Amino acid sequence: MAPFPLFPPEASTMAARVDALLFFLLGVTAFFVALVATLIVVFMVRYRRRAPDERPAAPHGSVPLEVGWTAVPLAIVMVIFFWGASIYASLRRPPDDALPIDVVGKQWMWKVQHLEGRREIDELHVPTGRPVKITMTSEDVIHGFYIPAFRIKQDAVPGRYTTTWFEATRPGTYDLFCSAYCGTLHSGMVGKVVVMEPRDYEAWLAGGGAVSAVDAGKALFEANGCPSCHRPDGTGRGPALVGLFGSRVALEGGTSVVADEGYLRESILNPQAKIVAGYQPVMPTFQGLLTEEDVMQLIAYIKSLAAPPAVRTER
Amino acid sequence: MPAEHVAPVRLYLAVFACLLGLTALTTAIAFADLGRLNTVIMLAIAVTKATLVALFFMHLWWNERLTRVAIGGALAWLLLLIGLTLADVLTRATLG
Amino acid sequence: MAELAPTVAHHFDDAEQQREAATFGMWVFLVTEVMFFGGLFTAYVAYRALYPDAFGHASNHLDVRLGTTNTAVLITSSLTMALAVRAAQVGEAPSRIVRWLAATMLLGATFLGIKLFEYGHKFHEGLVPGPAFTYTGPDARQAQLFFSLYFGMTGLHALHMVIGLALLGWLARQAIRGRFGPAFHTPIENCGLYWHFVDIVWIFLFPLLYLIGRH
Amino acid sequence: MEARAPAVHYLNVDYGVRSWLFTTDHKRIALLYLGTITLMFLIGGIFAVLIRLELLTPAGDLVSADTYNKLFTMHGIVMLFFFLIPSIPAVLGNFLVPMMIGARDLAFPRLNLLSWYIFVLGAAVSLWAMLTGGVDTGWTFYTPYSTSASVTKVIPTAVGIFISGFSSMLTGLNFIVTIHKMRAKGLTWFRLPLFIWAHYATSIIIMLGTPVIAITLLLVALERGFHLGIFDPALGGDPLLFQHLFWFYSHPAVYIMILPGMGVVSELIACFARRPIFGYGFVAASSLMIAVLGFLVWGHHMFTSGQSVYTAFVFSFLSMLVAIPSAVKVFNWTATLYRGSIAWDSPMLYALGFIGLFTMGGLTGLFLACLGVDVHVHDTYFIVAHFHYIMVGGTIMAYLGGIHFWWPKITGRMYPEPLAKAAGLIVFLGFNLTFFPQFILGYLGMPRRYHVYPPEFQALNVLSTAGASILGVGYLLPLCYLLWSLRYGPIASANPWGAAGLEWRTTSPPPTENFPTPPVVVRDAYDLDGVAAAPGEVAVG
Ligand code: HEA
Ligand code: HEA
Ligand code: HEC
Ligand code: CUA
Ligand SMILES: [Cu+2]
Repeated sequence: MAPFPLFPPEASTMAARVDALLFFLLGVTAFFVALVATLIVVFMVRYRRRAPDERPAAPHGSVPLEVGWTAVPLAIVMVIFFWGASIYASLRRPPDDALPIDVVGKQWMWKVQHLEGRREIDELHVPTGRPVKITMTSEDVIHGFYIPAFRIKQDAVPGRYTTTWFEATRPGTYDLFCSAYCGTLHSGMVGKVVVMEPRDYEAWLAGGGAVSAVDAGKALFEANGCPSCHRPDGTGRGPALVGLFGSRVALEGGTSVVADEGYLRESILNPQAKIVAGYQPVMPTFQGLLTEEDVMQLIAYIKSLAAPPAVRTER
Repeated sequence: MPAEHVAPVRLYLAVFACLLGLTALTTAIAFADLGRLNTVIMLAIAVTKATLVALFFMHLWWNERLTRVAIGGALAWLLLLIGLTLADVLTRATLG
Repeated sequence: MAELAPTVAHHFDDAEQQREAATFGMWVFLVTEVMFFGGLFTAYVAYRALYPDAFGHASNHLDVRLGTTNTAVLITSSLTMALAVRAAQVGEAPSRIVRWLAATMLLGATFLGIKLFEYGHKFHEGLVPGPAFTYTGPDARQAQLFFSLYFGMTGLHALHMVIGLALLGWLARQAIRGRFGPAFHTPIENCGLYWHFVDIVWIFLFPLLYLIGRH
Repeated sequence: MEARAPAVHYLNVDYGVRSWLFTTDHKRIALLYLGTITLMFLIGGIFAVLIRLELLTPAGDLVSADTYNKLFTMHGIVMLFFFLIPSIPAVLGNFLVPMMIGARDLAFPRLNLLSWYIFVLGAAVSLWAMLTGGVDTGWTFYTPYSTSASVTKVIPTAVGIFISGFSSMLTGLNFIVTIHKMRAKGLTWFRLPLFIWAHYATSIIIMLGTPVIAITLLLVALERGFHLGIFDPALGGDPLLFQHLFWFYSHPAVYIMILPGMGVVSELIACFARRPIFGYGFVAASSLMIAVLGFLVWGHHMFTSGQSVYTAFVFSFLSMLVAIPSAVKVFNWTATLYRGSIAWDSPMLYALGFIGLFTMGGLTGLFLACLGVDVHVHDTYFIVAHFHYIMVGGTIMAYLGGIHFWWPKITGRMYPEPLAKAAGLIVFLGFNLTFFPQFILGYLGMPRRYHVYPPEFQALNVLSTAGASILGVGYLLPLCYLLWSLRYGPIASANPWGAAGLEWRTTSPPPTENFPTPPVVVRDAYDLDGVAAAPGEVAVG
């Protein structure tokens, strides 16, 4: 039989935080279980029935006691809530400088696209000491992107992007699981996360020789005729996409929206949903013409179209 | 519960007239462009109509309080379901 | 949902308790009905909030005249239903009770007839979700969501109407036999509550599906 | 003194299959339910045994992946919808609610019978679907898997559950109306036994929640069968909307499963400690609090699903609050023992086992309600351990305790006490051995619904399977000796435990009308005045 661990490795900055909270919760649990169990056993023995016609006095109840054992658990759960919420808040807010990696889940494999070009299946290579932001979606049903050693998990939902992030701390190889039930080979939708020293990671990245996501996106951009409308100088029928990412876009109808990955995805697959102010709803949908991976590469390309600050403020 | 109430026919007719009037009104308003107000007014009219039916045709007005509590509870729960679901749907975009 | 029993059943103390139990029971049943439709209303509100334009466009494909007519028909049927209950309460002749019930049924059937006509129309226009959906507006996909909800909500409502009609038919039979009078009319009262409830559902469906987002 | 059975009681007023199939007597209907759900438990148990056997080794060597997926789905569906939800309410509740409030029957006896038929129909449809192909969506039916990817019998299974939902609504409706309208003279709300309070709260949840799961499953069936695209992401539909609707029912449903058990435990503790429950009013109110708060926390099943961060905070916060009324109950039960006169009869041992295991299960629920930790343990064996602790360690313990406690009332026979104690002990030990290792597995990261798993998880899985076999023996034991007692058990007296409830103030088994004369209540619940000092006789007064 294989060696059997009782505790998972801690391999991300988040792991230690989650584990600290776990130990607090274990302490609370142990305390109350022990308290209740001890009291029950002691009372059972101490007050066991000695004569068949024994008649103990009826309890009178006690409001202070009731208030007490409402207030103490209340205080404890508030600690638990805020502690847990603070971890969750960090988990859901990736650092700005995080290394972006795209992941597409599909029955039953994980497809990974590194910005610089390497693609892998059921493997994920990441460097230590650098936050990594995973943007994910699914081509079919819901999958769950789960790395126990990092204590992170996020469902990949068809039709939209979800994100998670981590910063690996220890080189090694860790499990990658699909946690959300997705059909026959759900339990086979597993992979490995290989955490490397930054140097090794750079070397690994360079080793693939594939085109980068940005270049692939640029090729798709041209192949699908986008430039016929989206010219860099904004003279086409569609708006210029330079500097779009991260800026605030004014929409038809007076509202506005921040151009994040989700907005870009929607603009390509469902262009009529949000119309940029001052433009006609003439852009055709590319739903069905592009795969989820294509869309992710297009977005990588659009994101790379950084603009001089002047253009940005103009938007 | 107090003895069962028999409502006068005139009351029923009045309620009926109100309901028809409100129906006409709401349809008319649909064709005027009042922006967001359109939806608000139409929902307000629907709520009014439903209340009229419930109070008079369904005798809620004369019923014991328990029935009002029951149906009020159901409406509160429905709003809860819609409200919390909508809270998620509407604030999801600002993730991150 | 009432137990039909002209005399006091063995487990009740008196007729008063029996009647109270039946009426309260009916209202509790309506609570479940509210939540039952509630699931659909939640879906509707969520999608309307997500895709206001698509839903607005799609709703323009519904016929307001037919919708308004149907609303009026249903409201009138509620009136006749209320009068049927009243007739039983005050002890009018069975024939008069039956007359109001028959009027209610006729109006209910008219509603369903109009609805069926509308459905047929949608079918020809290719607005039925699924492979036959041929809508080609700017947001055809979300429009399909709208029509899914349209058919889901009105279909479920129509199903309730059909059940209501069956109940009314049964009531009419009982009424002819002179079963209802001032002393006992719980079934007619409870079916009335059901009928009015179905009317109320429509009162909401009408603006939500036909009106909002028009012009 | 030798107890004598009454000459005529509800079991022998009438004979023959028809007298059972057309009965409107709530007590007989309770027994119809008892038979049906016991069968369901055995079926669900067989699925569990197969699951545990498959997981004995890391490789998928016993059954294929598809079969495994069907096994845990059908295990979950059968155990929840066809066993645990009806278990205490439809059996003990049906039998006891009218008796405890001094009524002759439930308000709508024919609807009550109808509810059983509907239940049987729903179960039959679902079982038929399972036998002719099975279903593999998980008991949660998540879309889009259930609507588009699965190739199994999703529609008939969902329809079966849809149908059985009406059965639980009819039961809930009956309870609510009966408790409101049919209490004996003098039985005010604050004299009601806590069992009644618990069932009242449960019924409220049933009435408000069950319709939503009904419509949700209907929509799944329509989307699958008729392309009505409500949740379809390809149309811009939102898979999370399904999850909202599903959990709006299914989280409150867990309280449908636990509240009646808490009601049973309150009765057992009051009887075997011989004193009213400490803080009666608080325990009663906490049931209602659970019913209300329980509806506000459903999103805690969706912390990693991509729901809005803000609603996640809200749901987590409210989930913390819902733990408080449960804590209040546990502390009040414990305080009741203090200075009581505690008899170590088997029902009491089950009740005390309930408190311990429920505390454990409930506190691990806090791990899950806690956002930071749930992200890691969501969809792992930690969840599996949490809910088995509450549902198997909690509710089933309470259910067994209740069955033992009221067995003499239901059947007029006593069961063999030493065997009952042994069974309780075996269940307790087997249970912990089965499910405790799963907490560790979960934190290690073993995902649930896994047919094969990495070899380093094997040791703990072997422990779990070993425990399950002990547990199985523990469950089969009562089945045997309770059946045995029907014929050979000693005749039970009217009030063998010296309990205070109204149900003990009539013969065992009771007559069809429950009481020879309508009882009039003059005392609070659990007040033993007027109950014969030594157990055995019908009390006067
Ligand atoms: C009867 C069933 C039952 C009950 C009663 C509960 C009760 C609780 N459950 Fe559980 N739960 C399930 C059945 C149940 N659960 C099931 C079936 C699932 C999985 C569904 C699936 O995905 O398949 C689940 C999943 C589940 C999740 C989702 C996890 C995930 O998927 O990621 C969460 C998250 O918050 C949760 C929380 C809770 C909480 C906070 C309680 C609370 O009500 C518990 C309250 C009790 C106590 C707290 C113990 C008593 C207290 C004391 C002795 C005093 C000390 C107290 C304090 C310090 C507060 N449960
Ligand atoms: C009331 C609810 C209930 C009950 C009682 C149980 C009881 C048991 N459960 Fe269950 N379980 C669930 C509800 C329940 N479960 C749910 C909701 C799920 C989630 C499903 C999902 O993911 O969708 C689940 C999932 C689940 C899993 C996870 C599967 C997975 O995720 O891959 C496991 C694994 O160990 C498990 C084990 C057990 C065991 C060992 C028992 C034991 O307690 C069973 C003991 C009983 C017996 C052993 C029966 C005795 C009978 C016999 C031995 C048969 C003899 C036959 C004849 C005489 C005819 N259950
Ligand atoms: C027929 C012309 C046309 C083509 C071809 C076209 N677009 Fe567009 N696009 C538009 C117009 C017009 C708009 C502005 C109106 C709107 O929001 O729909 C737009 C808007 C956008 C936006 C949102 C811009 C903003 O400022 O918010 C993005 C992103 C985008 N398009 C990407 C693409 C991509 C990628 C392709 C190719 C795969 C493409 N478009 C092809 C016309 C076009
Ligand atoms: Cu993919 Cu599970
Ligand atoms: Cu829950």
